[in-house]
Amino acid sequence: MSSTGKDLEQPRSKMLYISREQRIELLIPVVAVFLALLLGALLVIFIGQSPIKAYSALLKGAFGSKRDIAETLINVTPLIFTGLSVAFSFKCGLFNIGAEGQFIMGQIVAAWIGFQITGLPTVIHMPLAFLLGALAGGLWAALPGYLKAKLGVHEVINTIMMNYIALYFSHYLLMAALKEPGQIPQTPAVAATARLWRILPGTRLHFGLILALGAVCLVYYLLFKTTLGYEIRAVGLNPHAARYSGINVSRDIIIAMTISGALSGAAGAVQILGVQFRFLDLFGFVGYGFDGIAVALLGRNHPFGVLAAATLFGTLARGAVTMQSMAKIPKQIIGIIQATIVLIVAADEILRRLMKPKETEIQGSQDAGEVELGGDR
Amino acid sequence: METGNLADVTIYIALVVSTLRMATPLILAGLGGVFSERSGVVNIALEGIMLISAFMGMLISYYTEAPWLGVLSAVASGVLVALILAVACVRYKSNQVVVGTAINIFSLGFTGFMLRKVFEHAGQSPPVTKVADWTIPLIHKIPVIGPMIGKHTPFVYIAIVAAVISNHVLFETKLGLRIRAVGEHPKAAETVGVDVFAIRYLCVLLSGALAGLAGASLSLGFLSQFRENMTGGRGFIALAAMIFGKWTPYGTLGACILFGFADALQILSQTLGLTFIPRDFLLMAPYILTMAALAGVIGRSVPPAASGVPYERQK
Amino acid sequence: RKPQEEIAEVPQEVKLKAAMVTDVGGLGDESFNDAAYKGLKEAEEKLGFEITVVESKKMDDYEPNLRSLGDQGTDISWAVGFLLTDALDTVAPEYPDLKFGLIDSVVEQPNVASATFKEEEGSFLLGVIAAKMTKTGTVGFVGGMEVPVIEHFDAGFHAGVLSANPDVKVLRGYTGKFDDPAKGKEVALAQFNQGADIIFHASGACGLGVIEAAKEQGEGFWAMGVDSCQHHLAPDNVMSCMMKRVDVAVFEVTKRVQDGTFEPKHYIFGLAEDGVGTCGRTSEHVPEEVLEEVEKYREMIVNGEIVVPASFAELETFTPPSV
Amino acid sequence: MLNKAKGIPVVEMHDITVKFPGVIANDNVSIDLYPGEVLALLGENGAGKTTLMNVLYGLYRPDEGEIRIRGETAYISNPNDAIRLGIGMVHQHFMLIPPFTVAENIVLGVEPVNSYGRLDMDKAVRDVEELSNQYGLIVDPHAKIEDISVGMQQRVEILKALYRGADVLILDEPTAVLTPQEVDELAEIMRSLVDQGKSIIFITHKLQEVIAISDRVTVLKQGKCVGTKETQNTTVEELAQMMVGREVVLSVEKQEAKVGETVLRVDNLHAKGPRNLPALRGVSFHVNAGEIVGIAGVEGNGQKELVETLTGLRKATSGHIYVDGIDIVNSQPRTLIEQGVAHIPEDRQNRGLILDFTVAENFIMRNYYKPPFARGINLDYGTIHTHAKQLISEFDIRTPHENVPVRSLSGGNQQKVIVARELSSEPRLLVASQPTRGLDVGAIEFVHKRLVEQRDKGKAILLISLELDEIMSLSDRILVIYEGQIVGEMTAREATERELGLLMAGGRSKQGLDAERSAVNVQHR
Ligand SMILES: Nc1ncnc2c1ncn2[C@@H]1O[C@H](COP(=O)(O)OP(=O)(O)OP(=O)(O)O)[C@@H](O)[C@H]1O
Ligand SMILES: Nc1ncnc2c1ncn2[C@@H]1O[C@H](COP(=O)(O)OP(=O)(O)OP(=O)(O)O)[C@@H](O)[C@H]1O
Ligand SMILES: [Mg+2]
Ligand SMILES: [Mg+2]
Repeated sequence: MSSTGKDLEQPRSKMLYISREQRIELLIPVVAVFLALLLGALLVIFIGQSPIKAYSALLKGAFGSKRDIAETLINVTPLIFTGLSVAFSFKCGLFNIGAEGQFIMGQIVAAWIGFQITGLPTVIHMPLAFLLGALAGGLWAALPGYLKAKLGVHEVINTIMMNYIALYFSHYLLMAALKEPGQIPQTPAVAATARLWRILPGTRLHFGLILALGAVCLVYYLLFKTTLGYEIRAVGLNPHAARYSGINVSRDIIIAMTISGALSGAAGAVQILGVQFRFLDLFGFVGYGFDGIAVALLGRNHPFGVLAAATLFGTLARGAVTMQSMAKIPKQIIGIIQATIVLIVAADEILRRLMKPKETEIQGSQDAGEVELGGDR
Repeated sequence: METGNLADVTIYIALVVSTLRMATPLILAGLGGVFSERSGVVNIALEGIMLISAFMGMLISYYTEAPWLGVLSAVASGVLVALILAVACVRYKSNQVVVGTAINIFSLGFTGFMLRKVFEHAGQSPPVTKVADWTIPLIHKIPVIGPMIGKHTPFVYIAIVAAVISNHVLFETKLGLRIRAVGEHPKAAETVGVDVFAIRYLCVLLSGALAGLAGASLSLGFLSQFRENMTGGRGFIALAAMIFGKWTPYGTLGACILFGFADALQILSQTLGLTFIPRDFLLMAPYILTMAALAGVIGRSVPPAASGVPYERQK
Repeated sequence: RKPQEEIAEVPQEVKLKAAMVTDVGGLGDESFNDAAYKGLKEAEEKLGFEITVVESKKMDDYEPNLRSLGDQGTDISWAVGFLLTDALDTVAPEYPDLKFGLIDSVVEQPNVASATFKEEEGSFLLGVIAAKMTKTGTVGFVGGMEVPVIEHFDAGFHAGVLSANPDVKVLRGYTGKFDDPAKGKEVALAQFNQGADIIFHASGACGLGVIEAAKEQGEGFWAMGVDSCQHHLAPDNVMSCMMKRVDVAVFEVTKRVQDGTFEPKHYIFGLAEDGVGTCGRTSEHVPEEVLEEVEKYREMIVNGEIVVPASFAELETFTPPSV
Repeated sequence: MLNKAKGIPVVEMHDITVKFPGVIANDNVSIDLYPGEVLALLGENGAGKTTLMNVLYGLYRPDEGEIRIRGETAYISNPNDAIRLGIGMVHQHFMLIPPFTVAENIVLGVEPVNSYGRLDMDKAVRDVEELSNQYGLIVDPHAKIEDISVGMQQRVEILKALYRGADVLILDEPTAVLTPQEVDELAEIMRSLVDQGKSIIFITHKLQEVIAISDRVTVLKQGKCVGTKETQNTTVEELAQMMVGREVVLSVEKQEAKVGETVLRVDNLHAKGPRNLPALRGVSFHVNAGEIVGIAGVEGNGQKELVETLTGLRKATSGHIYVDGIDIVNSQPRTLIEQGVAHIPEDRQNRGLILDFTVAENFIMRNYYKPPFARGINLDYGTIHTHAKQLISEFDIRTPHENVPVRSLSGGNQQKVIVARELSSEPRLLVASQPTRGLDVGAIEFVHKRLVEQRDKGKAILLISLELDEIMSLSDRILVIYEGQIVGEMTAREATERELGLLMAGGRSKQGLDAERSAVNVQHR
């Protein structure tokens, strides 16, 4: 991408050189988080609580102990998947609002494979349940992809519709076929052989995190290092030119939606196989899919950006729990903080203007900035 | 359980009435979407704006016991939230979907937070005064038609009238011509002296006002209280209806009515005990029907060319 | 963490802690979460507990939320709702010195008390009232989603109607949600339109819409509330409510933690235990003779003469008793 | 039409300076325009012509300089100011709204309303018709822009300016997209406008037109004013020299063609065009290795459909296309690429390039999936960059490096990227559609040389162009297309402009054409 160009433009000594532009780029999320936390603090004061207590609870909850960190990462894991999912579709010029429904399908299928099949060794059963869960999400997204590619029906409508269909369909499947006997609307627990390995003793942290990180690398590789990624980005930027290039645009739209859906399905699968171990009836949307939209956009639809944004969102979500239990702060404040961060990062133009000195100063101050930074190293 | 009598005309009256009721918030929000997108700004924040407006409308009605004042403040708060979208996306050229998503997240947090702060109660507000139903003189006395359209919450009529006015504005006035021009080719519009930014601001704010009405229709029209997340995805459905309706007011109206009808039919089928279809499939029906209609009949819909693209003045 | 005996010795200085984790419905669900909160509140006011509520946003929050309470040495933590069954089963053994309570489901652990309710028994009585009170010969039931718990209400209510007057027709509708009052209202209006004049709901916050619908239809149209007393929402149009005393269960068990009489038991709250039943304001709209009839049924249920069906399957084979 | 400087100039631009980040687009440029004259503005791509005119029209605000209109200092900060001062502009890239009708486009911004405040489209249509008759600019007020020819769009643009009462008209490269006939018509229109007291600033890259149409000419080079000449007293060669700063070879030099075997054979091809109407009606011809076959024709006679059918972008309804004897009709674009069919599309920004991809990525658009650029599913960025650097230097593409997005290149350089890509693929057959549209003379010379070079290497080249000059100077054989049929074929040597023009018009006289046009007009009343 064009960032490599910037690097080439500035051959520098061994010092890590960051241009003023890039520094502003990096600073924006930091400032956004800071301002959002400030707003959160004001709200905490507004309800008559101590912001210091609130935020120390947040920090303690998110990073206070090995287990807290593990819980934070558990929160981050599905967000990485759904964030990647939405980002991937965006790269192909598609807006997958249906991550939520694909997530549900991933959950129910992973749970089903997990409990239905027994006697398989872990090395087969676990990947099988995970992959089929992902596949279910993929197929759920493939339909709107197909309708877009072949009939031109806007994917936004169909993915919205299919969220609701997934909600009721999962309920139907559960009640009609998959429910465990008893009063609780849930499937039987998945077999031990289908569960994701715990990767940090004494915590729930599971192999799904590794899978998510793998997915980040895989999506990066796929998008930027392969011919398929080239095609998908081409279709996303200019479908006419893509067709002229001999790219099968319809096919790529279906593929991109399927991969996007599979990533959301994978999110559902890891939640079942790593955390919940069974599908519990959903009484409404879980929210990972919708959060995925924010994560993708906050991460500028780049896999590594998604990773960072998911980490931020997951940390805040985890912190919200301890803020409630330790500092009695309502969970809604975290929503407000998250929204503020997204808003400020999106409206970065405003910050950019505030942070940029007047044009005449740029030249002089840039050199000064370099020296300063060089000295630090 | 026996099946109801399908020859009974009251069933059809009920169906129409129920359809109109359920379509109303969708129509209002959908029209908001039409204006915004016609001017080139994607408004995915409809859901959030509705929610905040539903809350503010309830709050003012709670304090003043004047429901119409509540409606007014719902509209005002809709405009205010839309202003955030407008400033960020028109003035500062931010990504419209991102800002819209942020507003949606914010609205859930904000209303939940305020509910607890103001009423020290989670979940829902206490009941407030809602706007009284309107009875249309003469018409409500006509048999069959009267019961169908003669008496409703004012929002039903407002929604229909809003659709008619929107269509007029968009296709028969010079403002409408300019709005559509700005949404298709802002630079061309600017070269003939149309103020692209002013039009976009206007449309986004109008979109906020309409979404605000949609929110008020929920908390002050159909119900008389605010409930957390009471919009329940209606903003997204409205967005879908707008696309379904090919970005036209009447198209959107039709799509919303179709959606409301499918939902009403679903509820009626349950009530009549038509249980040969699993209930979950009945619940899915409106969504499946929408998809089928799109795939089978409507097909391709092309958004305004500049929708979603921030406009930049050259120098 | 202090062993429990130690705390019992110094009740004045160190406040006992009680807390609850909601299910995804959260506070304000107009159902068990709210009722549990009420019980907890009572424990704060009457018993001096320090209370905390942790609302769960997602299913996978249950475990960490319970742990977070455990880590703070909460003396009794309530897991509210059957969805938390697995989570509690996992977490409770990690804190053997602390106590836990579970609503609407059962976990067998040495430090867990479970409370379940016979919703069908209370619903039965409302069915009797509805059958006796209807002027149109048609009553309705509005459920949230078709899950076993809601089936208890549905089947119980139906059986009650059948027993009191087999000629009364029962309409049935589900909203498919628990949190959309507008949907609840629409389903209720459809039933009113089809001739129902009394509608019993078990649909969480959708029920707000059911009550709104009755209020809007005006005199002669009734809603029946659920879980807690919902009369205040529309005093003239709420006939009765099916009380599910989650608050009582929470309060009583929490009290036992203070008394030191906590037992890791499975408490079943039915009519006999006053864990379910009609609300106190039922007599405002229901005449004496009907209440007497209801009382008769109550006694038959309590002494086992009537076994109230708790599912559609049981309803099929249910034969209305002759009074 | 010798309009010597008379009275005060209607427009004076003094020492205008416009800076863009990194570029000084106008550096102390001064021009003036007298009433009733045509001033030509000449300069290479990127010389600053459009920028200067955008300043005059209020789209850009200059960093320095002064504008006077009819002797009075004017502050033009937006197009409304310019319109009020009687300035109208026809933009290089048309500023028309495709789904709107002609009338809607013309009245946008100054819409007539009736007493109820309702848009009065009937009046708009009447106004447009009136105006169109007054100036002889024939348009169909009810037609949608997306359905009409570029020539008519051009007239709509001029009417737009006139409708606003412009008496100073800026025409930015108005002839770039017109057929010779249309250019003639435009010249006539311009003359009649001038006769009616309008003044015109006219930007073009075609020196012949400057000589034919203008009274005076101002030449810009790299943002600076090189000089102003009376058209009378200058020559094409001198202007070219002023513009480019070196001698330019204006005619194409080429050897006799060494014709090889047939590469492309088109047999009775039928295809549909816009609104599902037949656009190709039995086209048959062939192109041999080592020759350039030009297709002449007025825009909208099936050229676009022919090119698209030949390159797999449009389905043929019947007929055959053989490349090296293999029938490839209705194959996917990829199959044709594999068959060695290269394609320079007419719409470079929408089809030929992915503007947000880097230059390097654009170079591999049509063969990214094959070695050496791909190994299995992996892209080999090392090779891709080397390849890009090589093409950039070989084709003299002006770009800082290969990793900038193509969007940031000038139009001429964007076109060079396409040409470089298509020629470097070593095709059997090259379909070149409008390969030099909008390029300056230097760039045109370059592209022409490359095409001839390819021909001499034994490639078959099919050239589609609206510019007769280009067709006549490059082609070995010329075909004329009219209403979806090949109506004439001749060798370049026997072809005359007159004869070609006649065939392009369907073999009918000009009067016949005009009659037909007004018939179209009547149809819609
Ligand atoms: N909006 C802009 N931002 C930055 N640079 C610009 C912009 N517009 C024009 N330029 C630069 O200004 C210079 C002059 O451009 P201009 O469009 O005026 O050229 P031109 O003479 O019209 O060329 P052409 O013949 O290609 O139309 C070019 O170097 C161009 O890159
Ligand atoms: N926003 C912009 N930022 C930077 N450069 C720009 C911008 N807009 C236009 N330019 C530059 O302005 C120049 C002329 O732009 P214009 O749109 O007139 O291109 P063009 O006429 O198609 O070019 P050509 O005449 O060479 O075919 C180009 O060099 C282009 O790169
Ligand atoms: Mg130009
Ligand atoms: Mg140009």
